[in-house]
Amino acid sequence: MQETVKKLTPEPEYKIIGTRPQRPDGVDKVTGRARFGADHNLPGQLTGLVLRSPHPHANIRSIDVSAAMALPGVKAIVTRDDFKDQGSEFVPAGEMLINYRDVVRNVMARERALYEGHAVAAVAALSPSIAKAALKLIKVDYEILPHVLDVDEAMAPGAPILHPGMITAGMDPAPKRESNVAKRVEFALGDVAKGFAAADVIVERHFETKSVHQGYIEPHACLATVAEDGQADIWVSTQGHWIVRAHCARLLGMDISKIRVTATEIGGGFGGKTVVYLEPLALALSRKAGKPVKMTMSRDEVFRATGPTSGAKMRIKIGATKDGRIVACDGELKYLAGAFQGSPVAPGCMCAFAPYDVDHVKIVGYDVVSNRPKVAAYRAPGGPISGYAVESVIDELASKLKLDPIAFRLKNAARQGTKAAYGPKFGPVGLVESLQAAQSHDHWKAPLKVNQGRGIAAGFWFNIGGETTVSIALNEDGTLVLMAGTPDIGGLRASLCMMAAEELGIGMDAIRVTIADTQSLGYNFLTGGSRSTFSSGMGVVEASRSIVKQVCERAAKLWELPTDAIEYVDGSVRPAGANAGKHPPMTLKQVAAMAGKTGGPIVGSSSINAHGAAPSFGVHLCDVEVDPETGRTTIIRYTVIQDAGRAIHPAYVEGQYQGGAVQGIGWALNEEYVYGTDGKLQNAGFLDYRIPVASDLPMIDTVIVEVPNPAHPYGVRGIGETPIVPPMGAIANAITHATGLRFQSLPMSPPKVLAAIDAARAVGDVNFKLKVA
Amino acid sequence: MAKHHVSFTINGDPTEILCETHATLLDVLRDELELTGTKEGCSTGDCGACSVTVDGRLVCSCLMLGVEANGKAIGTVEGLAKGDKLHVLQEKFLEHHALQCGICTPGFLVASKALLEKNPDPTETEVRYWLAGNLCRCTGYDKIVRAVMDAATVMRGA
Amino acid sequence: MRYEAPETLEAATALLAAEMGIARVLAGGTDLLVQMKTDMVDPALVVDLKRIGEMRTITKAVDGFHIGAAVSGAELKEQVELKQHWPGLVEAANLIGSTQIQGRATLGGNLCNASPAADSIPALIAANATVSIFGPKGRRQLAVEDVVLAPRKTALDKGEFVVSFHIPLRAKGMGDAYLRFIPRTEMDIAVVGAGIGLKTDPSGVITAARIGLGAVASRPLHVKAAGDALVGSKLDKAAVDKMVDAVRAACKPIDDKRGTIEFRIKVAGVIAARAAAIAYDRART
Amino acid sequence: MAQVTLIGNLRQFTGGETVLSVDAKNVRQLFAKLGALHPALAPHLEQGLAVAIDGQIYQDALFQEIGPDADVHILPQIAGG
Repeated sequence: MQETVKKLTPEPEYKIIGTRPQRPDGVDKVTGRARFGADHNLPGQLTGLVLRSPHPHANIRSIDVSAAMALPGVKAIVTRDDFKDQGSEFVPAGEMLINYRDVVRNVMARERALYEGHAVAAVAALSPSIAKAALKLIKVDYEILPHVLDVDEAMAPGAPILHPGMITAGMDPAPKRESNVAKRVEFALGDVAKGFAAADVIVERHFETKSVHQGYIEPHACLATVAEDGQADIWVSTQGHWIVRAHCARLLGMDISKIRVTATEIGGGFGGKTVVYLEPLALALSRKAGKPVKMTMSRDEVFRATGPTSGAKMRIKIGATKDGRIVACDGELKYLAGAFQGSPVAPGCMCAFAPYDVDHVKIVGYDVVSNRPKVAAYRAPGGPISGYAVESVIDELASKLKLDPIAFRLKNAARQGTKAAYGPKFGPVGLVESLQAAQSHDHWKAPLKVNQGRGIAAGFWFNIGGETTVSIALNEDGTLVLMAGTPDIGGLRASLCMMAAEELGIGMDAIRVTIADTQSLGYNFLTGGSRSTFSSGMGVVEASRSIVKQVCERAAKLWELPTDAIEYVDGSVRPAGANAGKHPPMTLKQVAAMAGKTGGPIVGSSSINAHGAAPSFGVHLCDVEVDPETGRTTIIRYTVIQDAGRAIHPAYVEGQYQGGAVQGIGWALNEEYVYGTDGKLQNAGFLDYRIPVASDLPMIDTVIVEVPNPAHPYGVRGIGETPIVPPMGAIANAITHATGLRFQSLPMSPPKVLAAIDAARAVGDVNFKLKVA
Repeated sequence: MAKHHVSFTINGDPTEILCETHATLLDVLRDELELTGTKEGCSTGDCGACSVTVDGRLVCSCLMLGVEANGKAIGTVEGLAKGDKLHVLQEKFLEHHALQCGICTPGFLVASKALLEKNPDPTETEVRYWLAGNLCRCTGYDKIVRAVMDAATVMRGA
Repeated sequence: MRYEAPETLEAATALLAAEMGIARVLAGGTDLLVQMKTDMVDPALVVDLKRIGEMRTITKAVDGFHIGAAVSGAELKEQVELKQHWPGLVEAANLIGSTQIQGRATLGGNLCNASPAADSIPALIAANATVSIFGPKGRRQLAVEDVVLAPRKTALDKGEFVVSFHIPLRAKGMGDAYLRFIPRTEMDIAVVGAGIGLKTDPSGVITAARIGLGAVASRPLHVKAAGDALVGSKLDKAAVDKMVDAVRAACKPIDDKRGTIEFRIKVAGVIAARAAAIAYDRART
Repeated sequence: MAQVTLIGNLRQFTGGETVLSVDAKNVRQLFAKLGALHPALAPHLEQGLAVAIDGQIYQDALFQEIGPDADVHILPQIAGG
């Protein structure tokens, strides 16, 4: 099955945009030359290791490091005493708003250990074995407290309180009692009571999802060195090195200018590398020891101590008329935030009903803390959770109304001018086009065999822009150096290089792209929110156009013509209009060679806060086969259809679609954090945290729909987040159509599915339709 | 702590090192020899990022002691390209855009090379099962499988 | 930690017997190194057995196959004759972990790691395998089902280790199979495993059957009653149902991150029935 | 005058009012006027908000122009993974 691109608007004549060239960093990555977080070393470096709480909830009465410090080869130990406390203040840095009071406590426990794996101390020593031995010599006096893991338990009256004095925000009037509910959010449109009154059919269901991890293959790693004068360098695998700099400066009380952060190649992030864990510890240890400190997490630490996304409990209620108009949507979402507030419940609420044009919507969300690691962003944070629930209910409504699920969605699909369920009106968006592409796809019409079922679901993500700096320098031989500041996590260098080459009318080979460190370029917000191709791309276009303008000016000077009498075509300048042909064209190379004599170096730069990000809608089709005797689900066929605005490099767009879909397949079928009653994580490794492997999957077909974003010079929308929103709904719906049973809890793992099958058999459920061969 | 004198070849080159007993082959490659192309994703044999060949057999270098490498021929990703010529698999991974972040790529390449040496004409299913011990979280495996199948075709023709 | 790589059985035993601290044998290392990495064990001595010739070879004799305990899964798979005789056993051994794990993991290690979920043990039980054990008192034989006593506990005494496995030759009318249930298609530990060895007469009537189960009790089980249930039948539904009941009756599983008690009991029967069908087919061809 | 809709929790700082008409040429003026109108709202306008002007969402864009009859929504800022 080959991938296709659906061009829905007349295509401008591009030479490079839309082609599939090799990525500039490709050779480094297939030869082992590319250096990731753990691949950086400095002479004399120490190994840093973290002591982590074995208890999910405990007061830390005291920490005695004297014996550990006395061990030969131990050079520094840091604990809570080495980090100044931070006041409660919400700052937009990294993903969503963060509160430095919580950040300082998450990187190093203060009053309490709030989850198993919470950092309590860190050691720097001459070797990993000495550091490990030192950890065992640190004496921590814990007073064990009762813990709480589940959202309902955490919200129950009398639950153990994680943060004494925490009063739920967003309630009017404010509650008098402390609780584990950090925040209540509500989004409303119209009058849901009125909406439901007009409904002929109403479906209301409860859903549950489990915490799942981003599962990047590269564990967190960094190398830090702080000189005696306070100048610091840190190499780190991160989605945003300016964010690392900001957090570290704040937590360590250092000037921002003192810290240079170099983003190493990054081995996957998916949102999980937008926050700091090791970085402040490594800097603090290095500062204390006077030597470079390298820290890498084990896989076990990655699972226990870094951001999964929320598990949730939800109630979704949707009403529709007989003829298939959705008239009202109502929902309640309770998201687990982990040990500190900040679950993605607000975007979860805003995304939930976004694909549909509905007049009456109400959705309430709760951000609930519990004794689990603090959640971090994970691809379309919040969206996949509520999306799964909503798409399940939509499917059930379509069945009840005896409507084709695509026709039902088309009838209610958000389109240009639709007032989004979260308020504003949509500009041009591609949901209708994506649904139509699904309808006409041969996948939708292909026959199914016994015990197989087909599901469909739609999904949405906002996408963002944000602060961005890009610089392009014209070298003296006519080649160019392009510096961007958003880490390249999946082919960004290629798309930036393509946009620059397209603008400058030259080959990509002439441009070398670098992800600059924080000392070499102005501020950049992180790679996340599907912003890097959009925002850095905007910057690249602006910087390229500045180069073109300067080149024209230099030629104008040389030819003694007005600048507007010069045109730049295909990498050359030439006199235009009345002056056409007066001088032979000059290539970029020729202008570059003269740059020194015509005014100095030619550099184009762009410093912007990129606005105009546009949402991307996707539609997934999925066929499954369910084993009636074991409850095991096999994905038989999968198709992702999504609006990309415009695919700069279609292969990497397809890659995002495929990768997001497969992460969603894992989420739907097998991935979950499993805790014991002791509050400890039982599956902190890839053996029992079961991400999909190659043999679990078919090829993932893709259709790139292109409804250009008018706010971007090349029509780009962000595309990375949306592909993880529809899979859980699509798979749940497919399993429903295979079995005749509805599953309202993720993951739909074999024991759960088999239990439902057995229950259906026991009661003679008329809907049940699996057959044993 | 006594160190062991261990000698072996890496990508054909004779190599001698002093190795601590508990050091894994992965530790030796990355920390002693600074061959950081071989990646560490889990250290428990579950992700395949540290795949190397030992006397032609595909193994996880995290699950083998450095001392066990004595007298063996080790193959790593750094040995795939010959001079300035990439291996067909490397070319095909680039051509098919079979990587996003690239951390799993060295392991996939080493594993795929071992596959094609054993089975020059694998089916898609054989490729998927052979590579099941190599985790990729970015690509959904689609383009990786295509790249390996295409490389197999080219290598058979060569 | 000391590392030794002796070249004789006697030398290996002497090292293991003399060690006062924790001693571990190293064959493929795919379990041992993980346990060391995760601080489950911190041995004072590791004895690498891979330089002992008998442990690294597969021989076919008149009494059957002798498989060195330190032969890797990948090597096992390349033994065409063994595969012809005991395809189920080879398949089971090849289900242990990934291709990479196969490059190292051994039958001896899979047995002596003493996991109730080990894939090869039910298949070895089905194949009526015995193990040859070497120790300070010399050599002794043990039926494979008697080696594992409980999770992480074997019948081996201090200084003892498994040298080789003996598996009888497959007679005409015999067949074996091993199936397991895992949530994914690869890379998981068996939630349930079932190995079946059958002997049939020329008319297709089963004259003997051995059924081994994994991951349904604190150790791999030989369920005699389940095998007996098939004897005298041509694998008809009634006999299979009886066998499945016996399998389920023998299961004493736990609830854990890999599966529930109910699920394991149920699926043990399903997997055993499916494996029996394959084994029967193989016995008849 | 621009029609301004407050999305989400902001209504608790305006006594429940969610739709307001405000005469503002840009986002900064809008925030200033809203803050003056509802002092309890003022501190919440400083961080963490996005402004949608005729459907287009802006984050941190104080000088973004607001047309005379613009349809404005104030909503929580969006990030991503």
